[in-house]
Amino acid sequence: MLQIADKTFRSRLFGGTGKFASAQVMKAALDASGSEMITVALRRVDLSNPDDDIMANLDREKYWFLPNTSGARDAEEAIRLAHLARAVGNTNWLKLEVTPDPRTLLPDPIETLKATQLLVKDGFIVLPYMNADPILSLRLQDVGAAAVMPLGSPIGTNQGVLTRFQVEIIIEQAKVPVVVDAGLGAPSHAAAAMEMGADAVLVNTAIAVAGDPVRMGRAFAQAVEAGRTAYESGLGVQGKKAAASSPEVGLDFLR
Amino acid sequence: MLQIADKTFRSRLFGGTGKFASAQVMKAALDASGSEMITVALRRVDLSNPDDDIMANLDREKYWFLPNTSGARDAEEAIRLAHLARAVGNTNWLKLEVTPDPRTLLPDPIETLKATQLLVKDGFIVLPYMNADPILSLRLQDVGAAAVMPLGSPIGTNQGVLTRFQVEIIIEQAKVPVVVDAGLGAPSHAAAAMEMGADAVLVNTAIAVAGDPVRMGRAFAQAVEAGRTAYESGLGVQGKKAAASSPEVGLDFLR
Amino acid sequence: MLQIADKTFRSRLFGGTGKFASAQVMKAALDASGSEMITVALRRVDLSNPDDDIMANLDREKYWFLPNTSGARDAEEAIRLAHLARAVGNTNWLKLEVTPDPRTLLPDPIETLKATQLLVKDGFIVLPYMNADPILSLRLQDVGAAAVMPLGSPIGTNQGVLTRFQVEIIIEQAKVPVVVDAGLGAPSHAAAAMEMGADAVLVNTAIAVAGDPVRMGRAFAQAVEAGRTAYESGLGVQGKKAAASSPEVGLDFLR
Amino acid sequence: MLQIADKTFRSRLFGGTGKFASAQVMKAALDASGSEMITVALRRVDLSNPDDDIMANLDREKYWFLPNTSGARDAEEAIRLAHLARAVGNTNWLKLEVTPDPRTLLPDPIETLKATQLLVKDGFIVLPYMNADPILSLRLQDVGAAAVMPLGSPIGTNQGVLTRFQVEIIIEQAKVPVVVDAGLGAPSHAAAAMEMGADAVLVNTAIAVAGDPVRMGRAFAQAVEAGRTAYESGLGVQGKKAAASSPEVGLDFLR
Amino acid sequence: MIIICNGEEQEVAEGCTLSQLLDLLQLAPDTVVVECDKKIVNRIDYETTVLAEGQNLELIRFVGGG
Amino acid sequence: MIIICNGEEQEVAEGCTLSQLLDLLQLAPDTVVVECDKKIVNRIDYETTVLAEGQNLELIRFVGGG
Amino acid sequence: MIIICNGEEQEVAEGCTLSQLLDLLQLAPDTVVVECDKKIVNRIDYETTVLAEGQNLELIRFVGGG
Amino acid sequence: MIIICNGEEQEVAEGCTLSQLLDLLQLAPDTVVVECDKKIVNRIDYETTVLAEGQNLELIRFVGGG
Repeated sequence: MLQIADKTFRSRLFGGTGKFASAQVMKAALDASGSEMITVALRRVDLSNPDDDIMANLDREKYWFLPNTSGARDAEEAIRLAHLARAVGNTNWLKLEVTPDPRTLLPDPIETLKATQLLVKDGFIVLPYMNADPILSLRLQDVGAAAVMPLGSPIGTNQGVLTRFQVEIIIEQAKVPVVVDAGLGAPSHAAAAMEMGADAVLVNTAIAVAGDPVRMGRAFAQAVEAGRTAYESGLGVQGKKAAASSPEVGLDFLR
Repeated sequence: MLQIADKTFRSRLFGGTGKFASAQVMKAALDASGSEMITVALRRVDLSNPDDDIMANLDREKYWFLPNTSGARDAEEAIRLAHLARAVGNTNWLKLEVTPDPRTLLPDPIETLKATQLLVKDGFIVLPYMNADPILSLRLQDVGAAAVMPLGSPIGTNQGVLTRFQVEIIIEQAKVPVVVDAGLGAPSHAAAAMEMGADAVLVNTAIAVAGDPVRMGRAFAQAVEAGRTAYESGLGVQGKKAAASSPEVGLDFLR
Repeated sequence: MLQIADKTFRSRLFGGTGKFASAQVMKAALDASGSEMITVALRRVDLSNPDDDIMANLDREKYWFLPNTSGARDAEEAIRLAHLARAVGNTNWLKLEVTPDPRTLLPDPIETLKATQLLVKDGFIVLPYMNADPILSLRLQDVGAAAVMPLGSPIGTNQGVLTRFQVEIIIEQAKVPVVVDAGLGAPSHAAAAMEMGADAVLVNTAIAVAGDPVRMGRAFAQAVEAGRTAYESGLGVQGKKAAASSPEVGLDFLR
Repeated sequence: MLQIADKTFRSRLFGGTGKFASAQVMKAALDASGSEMITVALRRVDLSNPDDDIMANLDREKYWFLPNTSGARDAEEAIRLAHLARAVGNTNWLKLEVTPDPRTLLPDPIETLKATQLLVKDGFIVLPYMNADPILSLRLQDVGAAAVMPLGSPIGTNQGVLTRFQVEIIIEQAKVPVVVDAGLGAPSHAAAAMEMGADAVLVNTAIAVAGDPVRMGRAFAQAVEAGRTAYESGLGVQGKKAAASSPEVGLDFLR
Repeated sequence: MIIICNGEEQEVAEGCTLSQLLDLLQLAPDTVVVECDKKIVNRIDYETTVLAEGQNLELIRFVGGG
Repeated sequence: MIIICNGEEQEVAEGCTLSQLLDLLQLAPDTVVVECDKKIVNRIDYETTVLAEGQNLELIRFVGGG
Repeated sequence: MIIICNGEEQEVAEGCTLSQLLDLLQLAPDTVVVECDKKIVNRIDYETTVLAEGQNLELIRFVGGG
Repeated sequence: MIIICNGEEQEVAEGCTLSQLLDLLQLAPDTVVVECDKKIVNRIDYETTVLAEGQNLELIRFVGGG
């Protein structure tokens, strides 16, 4: 079982709630994915559409909410969003996102560390979204991050784990859970991250924009389990030299 | 459901029976893998050990046997093994392997096409193991191969699908099922092959030599299902440009 | 120096003559590339444009012509083109191309081996274009191919050496020169092929369609020399563990 | 010509001076590499070997010295080394390295930014070695870095540019020169970095530990020129679909 | 009187409380958080918080995000 | 008399049949195939196939393979 | 009379030789190869090869290719 | 008297200057930098810098590095 802070999770697949065609599709896809922790964002209420409320659609007994600070461009904006999240959601859990550049949506290492430090002091359970930077990962865990969330590739690109060597180092050195986030575009990408030893993965776009989000949610669930099981079961080593899978003896009669 | 020749299979994972530590482990791992079709090789009986008989360990009602011609170095040797397989196994199904070079165990395109042609005429259901050669694949299907089995990487290397671009073309052009064989070393490799549109994969070494072959068999089963489901559900396109998963509106209050 | 059949070449970059914007650009680019061997194709004379003659533009003292059989879909068509090439060019050198499928322009292993065998018997110096198939490579050299030309990726795609593991095996086993052909889209691709131990590379599209074909020709020339020199000079091994390039001693004063 | 701060360089290959078997080999290899800027480290004088002095071996008219702060684990240690470098070398140029973890020798984003800011204020020309972090790159240029030096892969691993997508973004956004540093193990790696649009590369281990460092130095020089020329000449686009390099017309007679 | 609600002018009655505003806007109090002139208002104070001319309110809630 | 069985000499009685040999070797007939001087013997003929001096038998069966 | 030249009809005079045809078409003999009814004609025979009604000629040369 | 030089004890004469020490150690002044008790000494002051009992000197120079 995965443990983050004082909570344990059976599922190692965290779900995002953005980009779904409808609340119905979102609910069914999250259900199929088996996710127990899901991210949500904070935005102004649409006053012309007061009933558009995600909390009305999701059972908080079933899903542990992980509010994110998406949209924050520096530590100050992120901290403001953190307090709003705590007030509306009655939760001190937070996926910290500080992305100053809307072109790349890549995280700012300096502001992310600064905000993590302050929010941890303020009692938040902070899971920072970060570039796949092994040294930054050590520093974030030193200031009290409950987990680290290195990116596989830029948000929404579906390119998979392009940061393989860095993520391998992060996992090897981590004392807190490592959750690979962003860019996982196919179940094989999620399985590969888990085989590397990641503790969990977060997937949103790849499920939400799939032709059939519900079946894709299920596919990711299976792939994450497969990857984790493989990691625990001990994968064979890769080599360059061929090695027969059938016996090499008992063939004399052929020659 | 996967159909090859006149048979249908629920599972798209074919299992190999080589390299297992014991018959007990093999049985449990194949069971966990959910495989319905399994490969076997032909060798001289070990007269000092007459009870060492794989058929005694495997229920042929449960597993469809696919004898291979491993060890054959040319068409003639392969055809001789094919007839022995038919006699001992009462089956006309055959995984055709013609590998002249024991250093690489790579298949011979010329002898493989020749043997396929002759064996099909002789009433065999032939599934040839082949290099990932799209033109050869077209020719094999033209002479009546029931499926084609392009390699991902050399046998036993666990390197995954190094032949991606060729396999993609083979799948796009194939009129018979495409079974990716050889080199699949992790569930993520199998899932990736299925996401590309492969009809099935064959895995032996990666399961047999795993730390825990039984759990690894289960992991591959899940990964193959995940990859197939993802293929059928429509994967999102890969891009280089980041795209937010949280809404871009409703943030004015932050600035 | 590179030797093929009875000829030696200083340059290990072979040039193609297709797709250039003009004869002038072609001449200047080939000149900049330092190529000593160049490929040409055979086509009907354009009767409305009788002066459009590549041989008028290229000094055959300077460039060794390697006529190709592009367009041939089987051995018979290739052999017909071979005889036409010999008659028009007074040369028995031939780049054998047999590509039955215009969608992929990938070579046919069966027809390529057949045509090589017949043309070698007929006195041709045959350099067959082939899929990166190590076993086929052994068979082609056995029937007398003067060199083998495995593809890096499909013609004109500029994707580089996607067939790395196969080409590495081909080079390791080859008794004749290995010329990596097709798909080399950048100087770094050509350098990588040479670093693997290829004896030469053939480049056409990447130079002909470059923004500045003349400078690109020069760039490929340098990259091929760089890659060859690196191969001969002994590249350092790749590792995963970091190793300092500055001394680890003499720092006590810092701590 | 490459310009950094107020200096221009003809060569876009920067050389390292560590790990060479002898001063003679180093001199000859640097000479062959055509490097105009070379890195040096700072260490205690070996009192038992007072004549062991790199400055006696290198002509400072010919080579622009770029002292590094290798060994520094935080900003404070780096700044101390910077002042020692300025005093001994009469130069305010500095390759800033802050690597707290000797296991990975990866740079610390926080301390690197802090030290850059302070050293720039203090009149240094700072070229920081950094993880391939696009946001950090923007911040370093904002505080006055004269260039940024993102890593391709960990120091001394010869793995090439594993950080491709990040380096592409860094180059696209940079207002100062981008010098790809660390992990470039072969000329093809250096050429690839230059083709991406890097302004220069720094190579040490791959040349110093080569079988023949002098020829390898020359090979890197050619590869860097090739890559830069290709970048300036406009590389063809990569595609998946094959495109013939020989004409598709004029073949009717064959069919 | 006029207040600013999520960036737009909103007409409310004199003495209108925050909870009355939420009723007016048909918003369930426990699904939103309210910032009044940049300060978060505790839910328990909605009843007793009387709005004043020109106050700047932000009504924020959870939406789908990754 | 002596026959060659999987490459090794095997002593068998005069008039020994193939099925008797399989009994002797403790091999279940339906798990092996027998090549006699390179020709496959049908199972139904095991009873009636009498072995002769110097014959070359190959007894083949399925083993684990990939 | 009419011959077929690279797939198109070509009017030539009775008794026209291959070298005369090449002159007519402004083609340097040493830059082309000629197939006459699928058989390659040697250059030395161009002078003496007299064309006949309905013959099928292919004139082939080198062009740019990869 | 005894000073500490790059971490090791060094016997020098009373009144010994920094430039005399460098001579003693056979070090060309312009190839090293000297830290005396953590403060960098300017080259122009080498002549006039008289060493004192127990001072901690660091003599640093450039070495090969990447």
